[in-house]
Amino acid sequence: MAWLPGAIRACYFLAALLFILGLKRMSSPRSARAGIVWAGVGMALAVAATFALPGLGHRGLILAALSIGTAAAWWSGRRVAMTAMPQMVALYNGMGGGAAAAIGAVELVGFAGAAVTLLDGRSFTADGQAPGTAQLSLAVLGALIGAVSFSGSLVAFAKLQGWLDRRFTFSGQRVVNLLVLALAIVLGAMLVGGRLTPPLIAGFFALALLFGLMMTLPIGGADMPVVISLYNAFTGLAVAFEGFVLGNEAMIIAGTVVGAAGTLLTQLMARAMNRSLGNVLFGNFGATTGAAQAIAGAQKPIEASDAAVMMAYAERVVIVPGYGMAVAQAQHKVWEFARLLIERGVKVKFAIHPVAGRMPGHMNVLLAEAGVPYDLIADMDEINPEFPSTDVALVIGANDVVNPLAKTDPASPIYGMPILDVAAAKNVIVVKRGKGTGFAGIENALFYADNARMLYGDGQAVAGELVAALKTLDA
Amino acid sequence: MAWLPGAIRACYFLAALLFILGLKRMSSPRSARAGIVWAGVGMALAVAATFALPGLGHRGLILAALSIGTAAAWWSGRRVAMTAMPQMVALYNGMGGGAAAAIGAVELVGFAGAAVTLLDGRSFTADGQAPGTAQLSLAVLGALIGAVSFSGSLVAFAKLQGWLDRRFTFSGQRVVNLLVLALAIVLGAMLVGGRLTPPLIAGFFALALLFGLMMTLPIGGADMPVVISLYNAFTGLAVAFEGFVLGNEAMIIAGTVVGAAGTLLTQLMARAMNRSLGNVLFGNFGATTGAAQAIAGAQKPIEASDAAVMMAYAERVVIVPGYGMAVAQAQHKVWEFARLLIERGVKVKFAIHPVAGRMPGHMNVLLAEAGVPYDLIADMDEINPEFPSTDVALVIGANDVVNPLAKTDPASPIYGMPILDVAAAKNVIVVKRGKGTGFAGIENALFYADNARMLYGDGQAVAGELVAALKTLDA
Amino acid sequence: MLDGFLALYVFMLAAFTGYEIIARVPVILHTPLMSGSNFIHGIVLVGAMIALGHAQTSLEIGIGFVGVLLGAGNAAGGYVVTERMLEMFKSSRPGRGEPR
Amino acid sequence: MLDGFLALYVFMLAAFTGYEIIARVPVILHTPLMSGSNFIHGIVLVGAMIALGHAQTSLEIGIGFVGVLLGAGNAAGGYVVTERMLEMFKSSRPGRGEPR
Ligand SMILES: NC(=O)c1ccc[n+]([C@@H]2O[C@H](COP(=O)([O-])OP(=O)(O)OC[C@H]3O[C@@H](n4cnc5c(N)ncnc54)[C@H](OP(=O)(O)O)[C@@H]3O)[C@@H](O)[C@H]2O)c1
Ligand SMILES: NC(=O)c1ccc[n+]([C@@H]2O[C@H](COP(=O)([O-])OP(=O)(O)OC[C@H]3O[C@@H](n4cnc5c(N)ncnc54)[C@H](OP(=O)(O)O)[C@@H]3O)[C@@H](O)[C@H]2O)c1
Repeated sequence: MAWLPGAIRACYFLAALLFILGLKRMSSPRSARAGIVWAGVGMALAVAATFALPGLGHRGLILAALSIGTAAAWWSGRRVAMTAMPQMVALYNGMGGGAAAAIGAVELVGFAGAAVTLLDGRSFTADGQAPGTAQLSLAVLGALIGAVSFSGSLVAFAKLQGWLDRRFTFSGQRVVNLLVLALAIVLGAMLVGGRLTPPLIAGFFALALLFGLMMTLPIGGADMPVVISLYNAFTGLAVAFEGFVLGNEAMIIAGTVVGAAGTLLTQLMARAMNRSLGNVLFGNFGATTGAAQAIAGAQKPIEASDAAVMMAYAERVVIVPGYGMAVAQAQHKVWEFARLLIERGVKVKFAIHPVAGRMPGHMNVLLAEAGVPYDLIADMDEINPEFPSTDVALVIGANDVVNPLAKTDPASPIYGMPILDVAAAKNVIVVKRGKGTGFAGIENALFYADNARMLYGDGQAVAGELVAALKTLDA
Repeated sequence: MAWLPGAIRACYFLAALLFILGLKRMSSPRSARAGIVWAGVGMALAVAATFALPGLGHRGLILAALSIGTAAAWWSGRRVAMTAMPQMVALYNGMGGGAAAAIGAVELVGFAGAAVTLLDGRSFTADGQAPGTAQLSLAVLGALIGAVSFSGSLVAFAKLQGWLDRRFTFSGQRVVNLLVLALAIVLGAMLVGGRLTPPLIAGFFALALLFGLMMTLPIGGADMPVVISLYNAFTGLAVAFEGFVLGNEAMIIAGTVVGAAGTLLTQLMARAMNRSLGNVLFGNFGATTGAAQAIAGAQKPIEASDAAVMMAYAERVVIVPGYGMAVAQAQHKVWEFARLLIERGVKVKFAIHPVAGRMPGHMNVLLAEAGVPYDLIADMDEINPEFPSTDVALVIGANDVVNPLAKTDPASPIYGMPILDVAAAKNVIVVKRGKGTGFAGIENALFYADNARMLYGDGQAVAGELVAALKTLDA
Repeated sequence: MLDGFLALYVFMLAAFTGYEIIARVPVILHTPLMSGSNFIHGIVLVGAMIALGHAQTSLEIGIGFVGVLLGAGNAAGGYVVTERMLEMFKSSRPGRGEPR
Repeated sequence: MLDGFLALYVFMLAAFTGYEIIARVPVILHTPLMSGSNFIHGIVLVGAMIALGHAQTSLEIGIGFVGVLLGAGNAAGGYVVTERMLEMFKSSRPGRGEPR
């Protein structure tokens, strides 16, 4: 990119630096906010510098597309509820993948035109050379990955949004998917080989998009966060590859960093669920779980007022939220209840399992939204030794992450997953609506434990009753 | 470096990768050994690839220098005692700095020759271009830093080896040093400006070497480890700069990584000593400490046999080694004693302060040499809460790192440094030769504490007596 | 197009940097981190702008336009969502009053 | 000589990589780490070999020779010393017998 003026390259350099520093600051809740702002400044800088590029045409069009895209995303991002974050991330990520694919498409179409006019050598590197094999391969690879990430992320979005409820499965699906992928790769190889005809290009993109679709459709909605994280890494890689083609170092670095980071995050998520990535992608998890096995004992119900009294006079209470709290949007009421307890002198902590909810850190975000300070929030390793000295563990909408079968039943699909050891507390109160199972679709031995009491009802309603009961107690 | 054959560049790439992976593995004691081996393979690869460089002359001379240097360093490195590690690291580091300076010198002399023959454009990049300003600046900067690191490290070596006992100070020293540095920079700037005459080059190097000498001479021997770590970072930077000049990416990356790592390590060391880097370099620490202030109470001696009995019947013993253990080479005897205690069922741990000894991790290396498994070794944060439940804390050759004045006396030079809280143990036994102070040159209130007993004598001799006493007990 | 080996070096180093930085992020921040890194690959917008800016046929212009649109959505959406989440993380220590 | 900006990128990324990797090393390993990183800048040997290999006057050859000598000392010495130290770090857990 030696043809770029130094000032512009300096801006790109600064942008890359700010991205990295921003990510670094995101590693602590105290500095995380500043981190995203730094990264944002870097982005603004890079975009402004690009506008200043000499020889950049269609500025009006660029500005129009930029404004529309920014405004629409800004508006939707501001409005969306916190519980809908996973699908928004999927949507924005898909857009990035689509943009990378579009860059690849423009490149390839441009090369195709150049090939027809007998190699007039037009290329974005503007150095007057015909596209080399390396350049073509990277353009094609980036386009493939970007397109898969695009259509796959849109499916993930649709599923999480509830627009696509059923899983789409048929026998031989895996073979068909593999065939589609293989065909896309063959067409891509032909493109790299120099057969840059428009129909071939169109076919290549169609197949890539189709593969993203078909690969994502059979995956269950609850597995989506892992898939989104994977597609996030994909988009990063696609951006890096297209960056190589354009000779834009900021794109290379930002894309690669995200590619590596996303890969690591995906692994961490899969590991926290005690499953392999392959199992998530191809396992059809939960689809085959048989009837819930019978567990000896009975579930013993409790009333909200009794539960409130029990906690009001406890010394230590640990609140364990799960996916049900997100569904019920109960985080505000729960925090109101916790504050009332704290005012009474009860020591309250929130305990969060790494895969509670439906995406990593899901519960943390919700509690943060409600205003729970993060130093009241403990993670699994921290809190597990404290349960024996806890008077009441209040489980609200969590199920799998507190299921002792993960430790005792080798036949269970969640066997081996580390859990929150709530059963060790003196008393356990479980808030849920009925006999519904969790994500893994299995029975929970905790609910039948001697020290456990069930408090049936919707999370938000029950939290409201608990608050009311506490207030009458004080009155 | 596009003129290099691909295979050679691939070797350099692999070497850089192996260096980084090797460093990564050094972050855990379990994999550290493999880490250095990986890095070593990378080095061998890079050297072999360099031999294969087309157009490389003087291969006989290169082989000769390579063999002599390797053989001499290998032999000395194998033979040296563990206690002499700090100075050996200084020596090898100085050599690296010297090599970087030599590269710079060859470059500059070569450019000078080229300038005389009216810019025939000879340069190591072999692309037939005259040296640019950037290239010259980097060559000069790398040479400056390398030369300072060279002479400075040699002084550090000489001091630690005991060849240069006195500190070399005179009034106005700082100003003179600054002048020397300023003069070196002026000459360097003239070189960059194009005045590449041999006398100027010679003068530049002479001044750079002189500055390294004069800057290091006034620093106390005990501060040397921090200085060595700083020069380590210097050499890394010098190597990276000369790497830029030669267009050798492996040098750039390895040098920069070490530069960053060394800077961080230096900071960590200075922080652990609760001092700023400026204070280490210019502070003449300890030189001005007045007479030891009187502390109320008396030192109460104890006999080795009594001390041995006390520990033999204790439940928990924590051994706190310090610089004196290194001086006395007592680590083997101490571990023998600890093993005898462990055989009797006593729970023994070693507690290590981050700046015990004279370089970071000094005690860990000595104990490891004696064969103490690293899981018996606790660091400060781990062990401090355990002292109250410790029956006997055996302090052997440590002084400053267990001095309670760091917590109580704001006038003390070590005020604010976190210490090992041995005074909280039920009994404290302190092994030292007499009334000698530690590195900071101050009195230690611990020695006058009610629960402290002094066991006078050389560390190794005392440890031997303790072993003997335990053995008689068993007999 | 960069020189192949240099590209490889940059790629390797960037991958290490990304990996090492993320490896230290606590679980509590994983969701914002996912969306934050999602924001960062929004830099694709710059590439799309360059592509559109050099497009020649109307087909290229059309695809380029969509690319910029999508890239801008990625960048803007990623930023807003991440910022909203991170804004909510507060500590109880720095004398905060009644939470809302 | 590399293109200036590319050099800057490589420099920045390598610095981040070095910093992040070292930031996780436990204090117990600081001495071997210092000597290990000391070993790694022994790569200067390669540069000295190139310098000597392209030297022309006898002065250049002389300086180059010293450079290779010193560089080799850095690399070999750094390796031996580091390896010796790291070899000594052992855990008591994997069933080791009586320590010597
Ligand atoms: N965090 C991640 O990254 C991630 C990603 C993918 C999958 N997962 C998986 O998701 C699961 C998370 O476990 P979890 O314990 O948080 O949740 P869970 O196991 O899915 O259980 C949720 C429970 O909440 C109850 N519930 C639902 N709506 C409710 C409402 N409105 N009010 C009260 N309760 C309600 C349900 O019982 P009722 O129907 O009886 O009310 C259900 O038992 C794990 O299996 C994990 O592997 C996590
Ligand atoms: N670790 C680092 O990176 C580093 C670097 C630079 C400086 N420092 C500084 O070094 C100090 C380290 O503290 P430290 O507690 O380890 O050591 P120290 O404070 O220097 O004390 C050493 C003690 O050992 C005794 N001793 C000396 N030779 C002995 C022998 N042969 N047998 C028995 N005892 C002997 C001395 O007393 P007698 O003379 O009475 O025997 C002295 O009191 C700190 O102040 C630290 O800031 C550390």
